[in-house]
Amino acid sequence: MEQIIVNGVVLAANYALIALGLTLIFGILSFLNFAHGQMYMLGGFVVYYVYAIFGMNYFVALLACALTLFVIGVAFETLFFRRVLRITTREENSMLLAVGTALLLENLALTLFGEKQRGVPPVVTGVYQIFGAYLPASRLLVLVLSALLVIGLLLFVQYTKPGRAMRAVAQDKEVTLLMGVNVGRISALGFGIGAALAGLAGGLLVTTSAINSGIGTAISIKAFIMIMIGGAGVVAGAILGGIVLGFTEAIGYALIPGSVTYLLIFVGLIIFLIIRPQGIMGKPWG
Amino acid sequence: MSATSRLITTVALAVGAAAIGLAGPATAQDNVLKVGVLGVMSGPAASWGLVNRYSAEATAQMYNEQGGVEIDGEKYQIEIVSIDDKNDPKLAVSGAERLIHQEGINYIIGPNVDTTAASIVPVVEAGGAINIPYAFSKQLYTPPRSNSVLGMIASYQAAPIIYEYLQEERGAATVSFIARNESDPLNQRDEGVAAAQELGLEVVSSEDTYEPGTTDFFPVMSKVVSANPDLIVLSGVAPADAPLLIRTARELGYQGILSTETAQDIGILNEVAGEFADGFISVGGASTPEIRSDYMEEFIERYNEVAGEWNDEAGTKVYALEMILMTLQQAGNDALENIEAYKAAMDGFSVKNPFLEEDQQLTYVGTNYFDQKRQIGVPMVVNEVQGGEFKTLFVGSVE
Amino acid sequence: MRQTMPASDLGWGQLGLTAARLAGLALLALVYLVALPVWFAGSNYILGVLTNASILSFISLGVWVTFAIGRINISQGAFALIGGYTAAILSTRHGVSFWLCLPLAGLVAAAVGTIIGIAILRLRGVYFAMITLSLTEAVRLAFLNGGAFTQGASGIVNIPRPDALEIFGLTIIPAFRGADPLPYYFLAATLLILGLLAVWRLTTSRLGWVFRSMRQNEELAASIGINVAKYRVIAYGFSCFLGGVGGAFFAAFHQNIYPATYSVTDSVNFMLYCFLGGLDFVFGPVVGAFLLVISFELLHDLQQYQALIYGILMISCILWLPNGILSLTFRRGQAPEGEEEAAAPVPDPSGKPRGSPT
Amino acid sequence: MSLLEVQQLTRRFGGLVAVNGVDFAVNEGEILAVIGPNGAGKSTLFKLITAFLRPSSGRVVFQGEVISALKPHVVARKGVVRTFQETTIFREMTALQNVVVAHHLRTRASSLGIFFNFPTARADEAGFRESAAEILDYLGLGAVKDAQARGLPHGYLRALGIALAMAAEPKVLLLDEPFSGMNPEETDRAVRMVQGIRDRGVTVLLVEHDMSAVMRISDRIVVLNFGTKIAEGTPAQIRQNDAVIEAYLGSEDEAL
Repeated sequence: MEQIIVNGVVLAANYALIALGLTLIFGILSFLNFAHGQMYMLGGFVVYYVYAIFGMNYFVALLACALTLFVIGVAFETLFFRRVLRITTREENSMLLAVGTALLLENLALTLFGEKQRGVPPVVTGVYQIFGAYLPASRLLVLVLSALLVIGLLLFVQYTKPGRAMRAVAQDKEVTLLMGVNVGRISALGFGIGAALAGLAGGLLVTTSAINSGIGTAISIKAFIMIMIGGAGVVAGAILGGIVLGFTEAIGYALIPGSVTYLLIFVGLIIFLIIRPQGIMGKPWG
Repeated sequence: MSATSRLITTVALAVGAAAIGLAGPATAQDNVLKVGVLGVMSGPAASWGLVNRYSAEATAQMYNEQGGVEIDGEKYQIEIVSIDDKNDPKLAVSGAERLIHQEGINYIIGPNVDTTAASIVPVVEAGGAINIPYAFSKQLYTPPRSNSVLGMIASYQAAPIIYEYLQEERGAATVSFIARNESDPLNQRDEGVAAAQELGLEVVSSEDTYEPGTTDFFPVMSKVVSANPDLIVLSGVAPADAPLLIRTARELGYQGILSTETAQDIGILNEVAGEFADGFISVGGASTPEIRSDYMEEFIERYNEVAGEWNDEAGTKVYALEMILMTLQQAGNDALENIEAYKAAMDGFSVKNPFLEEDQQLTYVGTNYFDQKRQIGVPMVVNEVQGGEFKTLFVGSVE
Repeated sequence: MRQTMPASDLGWGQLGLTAARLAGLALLALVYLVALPVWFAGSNYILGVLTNASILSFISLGVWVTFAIGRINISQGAFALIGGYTAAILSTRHGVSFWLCLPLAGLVAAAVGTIIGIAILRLRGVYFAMITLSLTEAVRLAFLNGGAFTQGASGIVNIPRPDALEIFGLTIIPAFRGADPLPYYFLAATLLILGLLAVWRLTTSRLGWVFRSMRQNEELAASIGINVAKYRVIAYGFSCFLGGVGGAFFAAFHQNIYPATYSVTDSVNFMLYCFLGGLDFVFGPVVGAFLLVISFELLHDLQQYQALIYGILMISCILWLPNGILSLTFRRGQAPEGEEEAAAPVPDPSGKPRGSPT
Repeated sequence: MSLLEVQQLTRRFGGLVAVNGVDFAVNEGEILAVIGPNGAGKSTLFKLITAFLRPSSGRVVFQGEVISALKPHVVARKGVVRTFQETTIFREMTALQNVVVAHHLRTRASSLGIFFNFPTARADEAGFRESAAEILDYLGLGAVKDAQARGLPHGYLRALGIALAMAAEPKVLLLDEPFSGMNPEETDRAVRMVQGIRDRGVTVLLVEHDMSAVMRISDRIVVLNFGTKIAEGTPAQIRQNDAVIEAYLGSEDEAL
């Protein structure tokens, strides 16, 4: 029982972190970033090379990973996303761009990094026991760092100028334009931060779960589930979604046959969305 | 010109042009022996197909530098044509047709999973080709099927032997199974469960599975470990997941034995699981240091040049091309075009295993399982990880 | 071409069958049904690829129809899987003829789709996309856990090839033998042409215009008395029917079906074909599917760079032609189905610059 | 006798009450205007009557039948048809196509009939095309019927919106702010248009901001403020009504 709770907490933190970047981008650009999982994967590889291969400090690696993905995100927004949105006749077409990018990044990674699974030596070692439940230091570290990131982002969007601008853009582009905010810059910034968060998720989880160039799609799907539960485009919703999925999985695996668990999760999700299309805290129709 | 007519011509031109472009190269010229590799070379399972390809390319290079493979006194340069099927039956079928009909290839290595392997059966039969799948489904190899040759030890062959060893040597009495929630691993789990019950092991749990792309195995492993069995079997585990499962189990305080019936990679095990991997039991090919021959050493070097880095999965996959070539040498050069000659040669085929130090015969096996010799007699090398290296526990074999 | 039509023409005839267009299509059909098979008669491979492309187009046509009502549909893989299993179970266990399985598979898929559709079609935009994506996963897992009925992980193998189609003792279609690809090619081609005609008719008839009106503004459509819910379900059910039939074809073509035969990736691909061809053109999914399938095959020679180049090609396609390859064939600023704005400048009643409220 | 009755209609959004126990009746063949300052609950009332919103309590009765629980398209079929504020039309169609699609309610052919283009379907289409052309001409859109709707100037779009509603053969036509954002000439044209529609035997219920226009065309006026009805009567009566004057002076814009 204790173990289930601990598992749930750790999982919830991981998942919230995975969903964060996706929901941020969706909130600001109402663009579903299919390449989210691939960005997660890239983040993992950056940490793998900087930390495991070049043997630098883990936190340096995390920083490098955040910066790399931030640049990728900004570049994507300015070079690809804007262009397509400008010349497209139907906004659905942005979905095509999303899928195309995911495919490109994945194949790029396969060519650059190869097909092998990659993991990094543990940053911290040892296993703690809390009320009879096992909690390895490595997972505790991930837990703490994700929690910090989540809080950090919440503070950022609440209290900083660009953060508030992002919230404004998410609420209503036109009005924000009138308010004289440079929506273009905010969008780019938002995309960059979203990508960086995806990368950081990968960079953190590579220490406990390793990565390979093909892991992206599976991650994206998980992230989609979570933002759908929590309500797309709402940062708090993503965290909530992560908590819900994390505990459902932890409890499900503990009580029912594994193969049925995810079937039930998906069926549950569908029914939930039918009843409440905007998720727990989302605004209708995104 | 009206919009629609323009549209129609565009479509027509596009299709026509592309289709003609497909016509591709002519069929095999003389003194070149083309061998196909068909498998998944992208996506999460990319390593399965890529290792097949790199192994084949490495072996081919080694032969070609000797002037090619000699069959009936004539030397043939070996050319490897590989195709990525993305584990998609549609692509596997067109891939097989391309290899057989465009490239004029009669010998194909792969594919990697039941879905694709089953889908190309009609194609290889109609096209008169032999293929060497790395999928375990028995239907592929039992009559009326006769064109597919299992390339490695199947889980249902390794399982009983490994379990029996653990039962007798390590006193394992209770066992739990955990599998990835996909066709091949689930089938292998079911076969493992059957084997365990056969041996009178108590199966504690077998219902636990995990999804592809799981980032945290704690929840599912917690359940498995909580029953504290003597042995936990990772059924059909991908090299990608094995180290994570091992590490998780140990971190949850599991003290018992962990084993699998599939080939693993020591590099990944060390990278991800570190010292936790110690005592992990898996099936290897010819790659474990203390049994490999100089020829195998040479192959490993070559493989590293081709692939950039060694992968122990190649330890079992090294056999496919070598086997094809050696069988062709015995069957004679009419087997190049006519696989019946090849099939005929399979029954009596026997040579010294070039990859092993000790003197051991390499033959086609599988009669006990498929009622015909439709499996490469890869020695079943059972390893245990010790201090970041595979140590051979024992070498078994399949009849 | 609109200029050549009487001013009162609705332009609904755009894809209707006028003589000139009929000729063009006949030519295309001729190339497709006669020239290609004759040209490549020797090559199982090319015929196989064309067969794949044809049925993939056929399945994607359904997705295209759901795009017509303004829904991004990522569930088509699920219905291909349902169709495939229907055919597999009927033929292997109850010895039902393939020629009966084919439509039945479509109907079962359509029935399931209709029931689910009633519930989920209220969702729009990304939310609908996501719920359909979840549906694909749910259906896959359901078949994986289906126990004896679906034979779970071991899938259903040795599905019989299409048998002879006989009516009153006389053989309409001989049984398919061996892996001879020609019969499959012709079956696929016929299906695609029928599918195209159906979708074509659907979109050019007033139903198509009802769909279009719903895509452009569901509230307005409801306000003029269109039963939006009903037509949404019709469109989705139709889409699922195509998916089911396609799945049944592949089941018989590959003679096996596994839960993994169609995954999210397939559902996404069906959607991609529509996008790449162009959402505004009935031919969109066909062009998209043929181009993607064939270009992937052509790139085999690039070996390890195949996947990469494939990705780069796709991205550049998206960047230069986000409205689909077929948008090339129409001038900029043209509306769906290639209608053109009236040549005559519009007199402004207030004599003031456009859209300047006082 | 009254064709449409609004009875004790109330709609709450969370805490605030947008429409509060509103009562009034629309008589056959009249032009009734509902006016009120911003946020008086006009649009909510409008949505409630056409069943685009469900009332929290109270009901809407049309020809002795409760319609507030039905689906919007059913209400339209019964003959209560609305237009939308501003320029809500099918942008990717020509004006003519817009109106022909709007004839949907008159369809006699079944979906299959339409699919296989049976004679009934062809007859429908021919008929729709004729009547659509007629409606467009009547509303002065004849010249632009083959133009893409999205390209039409503002004044025309409003008229096209009304044409769409007319195509549905309404018994009661609800116009949502038909005169907003129009200059005097445009307003004159619009006023004549609405009167013409009434003369064709269509009862008109309009929600409007622009007092001058309302005063000119309405037979009766209902005034809302903060969701409650504060006055009802002829334009003359309303002009004298203190509560109304109070409400409007209290609110910034409209002067009488």
